Amino acid sequence: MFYREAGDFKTSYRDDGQTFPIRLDRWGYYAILAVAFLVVPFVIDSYWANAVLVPFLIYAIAAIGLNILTGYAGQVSLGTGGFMAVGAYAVYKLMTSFPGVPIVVHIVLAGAITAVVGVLFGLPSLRIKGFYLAVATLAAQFFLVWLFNKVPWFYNYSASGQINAPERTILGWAVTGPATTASAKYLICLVFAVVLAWVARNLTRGSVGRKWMAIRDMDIAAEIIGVNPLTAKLSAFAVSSFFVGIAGALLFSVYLGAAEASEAFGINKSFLVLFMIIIGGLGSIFGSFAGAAFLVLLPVLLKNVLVAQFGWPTDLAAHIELMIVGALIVFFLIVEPHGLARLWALTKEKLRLWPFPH
Amino acid sequence: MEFLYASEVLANGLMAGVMYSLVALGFVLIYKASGVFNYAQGVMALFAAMTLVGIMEGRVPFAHLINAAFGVHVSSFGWTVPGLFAILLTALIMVGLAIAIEKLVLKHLVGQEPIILFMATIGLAWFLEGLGDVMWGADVKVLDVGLPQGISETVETMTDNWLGYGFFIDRLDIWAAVIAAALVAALVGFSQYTKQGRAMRAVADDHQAALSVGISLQFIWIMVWSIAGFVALVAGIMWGTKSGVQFSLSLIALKALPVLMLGGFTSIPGAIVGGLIIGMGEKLFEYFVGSMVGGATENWFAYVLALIFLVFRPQGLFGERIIERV
Amino acid sequence: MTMQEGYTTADGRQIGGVLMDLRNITLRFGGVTAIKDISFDIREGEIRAIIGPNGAGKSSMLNVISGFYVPQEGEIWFKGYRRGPMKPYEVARLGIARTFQNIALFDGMSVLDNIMTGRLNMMKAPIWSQALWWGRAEREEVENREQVEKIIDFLEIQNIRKTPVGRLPYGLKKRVELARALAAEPRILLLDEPMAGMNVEEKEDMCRFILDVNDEFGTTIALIEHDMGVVMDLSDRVVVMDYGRKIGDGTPDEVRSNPEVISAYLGVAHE
Amino acid sequence: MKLKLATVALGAVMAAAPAMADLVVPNLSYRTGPYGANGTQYADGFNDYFTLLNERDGGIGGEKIQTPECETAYNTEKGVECYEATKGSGALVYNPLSTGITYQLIPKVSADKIPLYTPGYGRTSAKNGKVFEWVFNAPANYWDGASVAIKYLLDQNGGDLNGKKIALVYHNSAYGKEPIRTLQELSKKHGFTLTELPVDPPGQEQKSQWLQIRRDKPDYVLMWGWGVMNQTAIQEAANIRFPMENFIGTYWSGSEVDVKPVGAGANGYKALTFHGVGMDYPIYEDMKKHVIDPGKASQGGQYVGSVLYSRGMYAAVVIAEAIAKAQELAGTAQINATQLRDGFEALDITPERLAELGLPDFGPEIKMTCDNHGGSGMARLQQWDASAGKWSLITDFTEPDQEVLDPLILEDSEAYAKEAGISPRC
Repeated sequence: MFYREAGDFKTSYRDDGQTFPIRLDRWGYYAILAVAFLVVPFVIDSYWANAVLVPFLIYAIAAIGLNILTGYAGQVSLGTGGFMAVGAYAVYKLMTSFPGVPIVVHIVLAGAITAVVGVLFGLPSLRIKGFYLAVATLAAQFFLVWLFNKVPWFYNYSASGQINAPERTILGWAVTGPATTASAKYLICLVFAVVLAWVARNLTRGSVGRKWMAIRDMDIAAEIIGVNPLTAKLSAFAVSSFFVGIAGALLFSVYLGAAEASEAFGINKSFLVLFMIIIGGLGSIFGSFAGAAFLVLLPVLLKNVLVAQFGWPTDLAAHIELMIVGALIVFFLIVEPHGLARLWALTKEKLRLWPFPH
Repeated sequence: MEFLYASEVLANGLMAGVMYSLVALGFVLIYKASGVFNYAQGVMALFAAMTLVGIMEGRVPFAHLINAAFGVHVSSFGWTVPGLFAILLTALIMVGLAIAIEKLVLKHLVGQEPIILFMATIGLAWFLEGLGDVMWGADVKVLDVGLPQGISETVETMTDNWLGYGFFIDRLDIWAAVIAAALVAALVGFSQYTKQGRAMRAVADDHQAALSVGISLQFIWIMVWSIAGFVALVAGIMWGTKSGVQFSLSLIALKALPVLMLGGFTSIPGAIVGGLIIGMGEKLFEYFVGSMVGGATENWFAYVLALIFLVFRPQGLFGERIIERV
Repeated sequence: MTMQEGYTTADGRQIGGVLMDLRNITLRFGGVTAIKDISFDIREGEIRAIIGPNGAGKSSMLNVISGFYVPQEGEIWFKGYRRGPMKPYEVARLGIARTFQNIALFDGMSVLDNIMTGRLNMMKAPIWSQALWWGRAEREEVENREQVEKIIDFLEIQNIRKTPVGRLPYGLKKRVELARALAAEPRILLLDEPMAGMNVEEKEDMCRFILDVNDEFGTTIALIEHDMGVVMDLSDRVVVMDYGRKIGDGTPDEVRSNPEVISAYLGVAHE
Repeated sequence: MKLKLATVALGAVMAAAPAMADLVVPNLSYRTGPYGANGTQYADGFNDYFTLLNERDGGIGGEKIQTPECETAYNTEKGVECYEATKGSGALVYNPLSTGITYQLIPKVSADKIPLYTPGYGRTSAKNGKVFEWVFNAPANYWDGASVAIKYLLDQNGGDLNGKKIALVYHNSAYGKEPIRTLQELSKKHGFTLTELPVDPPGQEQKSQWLQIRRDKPDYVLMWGWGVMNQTAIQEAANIRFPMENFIGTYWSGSEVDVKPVGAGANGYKALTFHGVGMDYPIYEDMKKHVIDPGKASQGGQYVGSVLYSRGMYAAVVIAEAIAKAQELAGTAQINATQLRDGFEALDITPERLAELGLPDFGPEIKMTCDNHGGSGMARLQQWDASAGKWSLITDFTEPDQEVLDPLILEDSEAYAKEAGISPRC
């Protein structure tokens, strides 16, 4: 009854363009932020951090990145894993070459380096479209992983080719390396996720976002009304890769602590992140979070239910888990091809009209 | 001598290309008739091969699940089934699978965007992968339907006599080439000379028009998915014979993707020629350039080759030039 | 037409000098010649129509003007300068906006956002400013929104502002497309069959909008249309095409009395 | 109703913790994914040995052992999740059977002070206990294996490999690259030429590599493979009629799974191992009586006696002995992870002790100290007999060339110490 626009008048175009036009939404958003920043860090333990929240936040960043490219600019990419690897190896090289520089700077720089690589692999998108482009981005995936595996400079000539994150601190708190506490890991990822989500929201509601969506919806018409497809597509690749690179840098330095290109950044990563945005909702920042939450939580949930509650053998549980996740994906696509974000929007729309639906 | 080595690599590349084409063929069939980019094709090959081994060895399906649920120890019926008959049974199961996919998945996704359909097939791939493991177990299975393996001595002696250097060609590869050729011939014959085949082509050309002349789309879809299932079975037999039936078999789908890019998603000749080019190209590259850059280039080279090709010819090998309109 | 410095129309409007001059345009697709050696001009402030039977090459002509097709031969002069080979988006930035025969709106976006895309070329805030939604980006957004709201008011589509365009009926979509083109504040507005597929009432509305646009903003308009009656009422001068050739050019009255036009087009149309 | 569901869901996210009273040895196994076939057998052996101890002896020192299993699918992130899910339950030691997960866990176990036992895999330089306080990799590591293989070849050639050509076919990953440095050093020392042939995982396509081998005709081929790569390589070797007795795989390229699909062509193929194989050990009588026949075997005991089963069991044996040692040192049966580290560092599994356990001559003597976490590094070779369908041991335990390996281990571990800011102990 209170969830509506009526009585919530906008007096300027500035107000009208804001992210949460409905007051209740705004409050809900602030409440979630408050809990995330002020409550969770004090109650989080290392299981919740490492198994659930940290991967959720990192994948949410990657999903936002891919969503910018695929959901907003309409360019399907299967190279996410490769771009995450660029972020990871970039941050590793920066961390070990310039130990004095704050880690946050390294992570942002890693994102920037990934953006450059992303633009490079985005060039073919000017000629290649649709599935052909999707398959073409696999070239980036395989080539980048091969490169990081083959060129010893990238892994500082270590015997096995593994990279390890040394300890780095922010204001005296370790955020990478073994001594990092659960809440420090969580907080750094949270800060990045919140800031980047806000940036993504700003970009997508402004003129760059409109250019991307114009290219997505009808590229020829977009070009005729004055959108330069070159800059529009490449800026989408750059921004998307920036996000994905930061996700990769965090995944390696904060979450895993050690990584190897072919294992940690294989093609499965690319598919996983793509799934997140499809299930969450293409062209939706909220959907990126929802999809990441769904695909990070669901397997953990299923595993614990099947193994811990039902006491099934782990292999059987793992196989059935695959079947359930697969079936759920198909089910979701049938029920709501536009993802969790659309389901959420529909619920809100109903709520807005309640209790007088007509 | 260097030339002879190169020709040998080339010949083997062509043979490998045939194996890639075999997988790509399944993709093309489904894409042509239903516009679905079926990522599950690789898992279908794995599933088919697992089922074939399971039937041949008389394994009890879902043995592991039954054992876990009822605390019994079943594993085998204690009989074995001859290869040809088992292949027939497996083909029937693949038809059943096609019907199930149509009824449970495709029917509900009519008219969705291609990307949604594509994602659905990835979901399907996961499901099938889990199902295959639950049904038949995750162990490495030995598949022997009587296909010969190893160096073909005929080729070796022949080339040795002519050129002074015995070429290596795998007999399995030769068989694969023969079977692939037969399969393609059968497919062409089917689509040209049977009523169902013509209906299939009509659907591929124009869904609406085909519907309006009374062709049942559902039937066509079940049919192409069955045929793709059969192609997957053949591919599964070839790859399974080579290195055992196991999870990695499903990854051959990744080998077929660059073939599709090169040859086009809708062209059967494209799949074949594309496969040959990719097979040849990656082997030659690994042979000549690979050793200079540290090797193991095959995974990405195929993609980069296809990518470069597409940048210069976006319509693919056999596609028509695209004229854009507004 | 012999006047160099404009003319006065029947209803008393003053038309300016040549804004765009097309000289000896020839366009071929492979072996097919879509446009054969056509020349005509468009003057400042006038409503110029291109008519002709199906397949006459009208749409190709419009695509040449908007830079989507590059003609093999001929010259395009705009604002007194010869236009070199250009990408469509560069042409748009010169001040040429258009609508499309088969509606080319961005279906995934709201009406407001669609119209805002018309102003993309006026929004030049750097990407970091947009990312932080601070400074120039925010200012530009509000300023351009004000302009867009004027157009929304002008075309009377206030109540569908936030609706996704995919849900709109055909007639409204056409109007939104016009709004998007107008938002670009073009020197020349190209309309590709603006009234195709509309009922009488919608056609009347559209006619009124076209005339109002020309009148209030002084926008030069070039349009393609099938509906002969509408064209003759609306336009100041008409080019008639047939099989890629120009067979007539002049005021509606002149064209109506041109024997070649009558035999090639009107005769057929009135059978 | 919704709230109730949410609570159930929330509860399900938290793994159920086993009763705290027992000794907890988590089994981070993988029975799915590309290497599931290999992981299954290893996990079975690991589980069964502890089941045997529980059933026959009532556990270790009167304390029952729990082996909560967690599926990693050979995936590092799932491995981390499994580690976090199980470590709260008082986990004593981890054995993830994955080099990738091991690298992941090394910093974590160091912070959490839980031993990590990685026999025959993981980070080789962890042998240096001064740097890697919590990691143990006895009896043998990758570099030991490479050296033992070369020693065997020296032995075959009367001590001289000068001018011989050796090719290394390896899994193009951190794991596969492990032996390269060692082999390069050894090639300098012994004068053989080394050709490196990487195979991209999964490794079903190896035509170009094997055509090159056919052309170059190396005298020996060594392989560092895993999963489908093994079967394919052995098949291709058979195809080009490479003499199988000159083809030697590492520990992880020498199980039944790898050779069986190739059939008769695989006959004579050799592989490294660091333990015995087959059913001819007294322990299997107990195993049959207490575990298999009562139906308590993991997966019904279908892989008992296989190479990977034996390896899993062997890992369990070493862990169990370390636990016993730790109990002895701590004077309590209820040991914690730190006490188990002391147990590992004082571990001495003599041949007599092995015989007592019902595994005479099954493994080399394992003696670990504060600075040596890798034991003697001894390994041996086994050969596949295709017609009998079994592996047989063809050499005794051989010591690797420590002269070459020690400096390499020192170099790598010191680099890590520097990177991670560890000051050496002991």
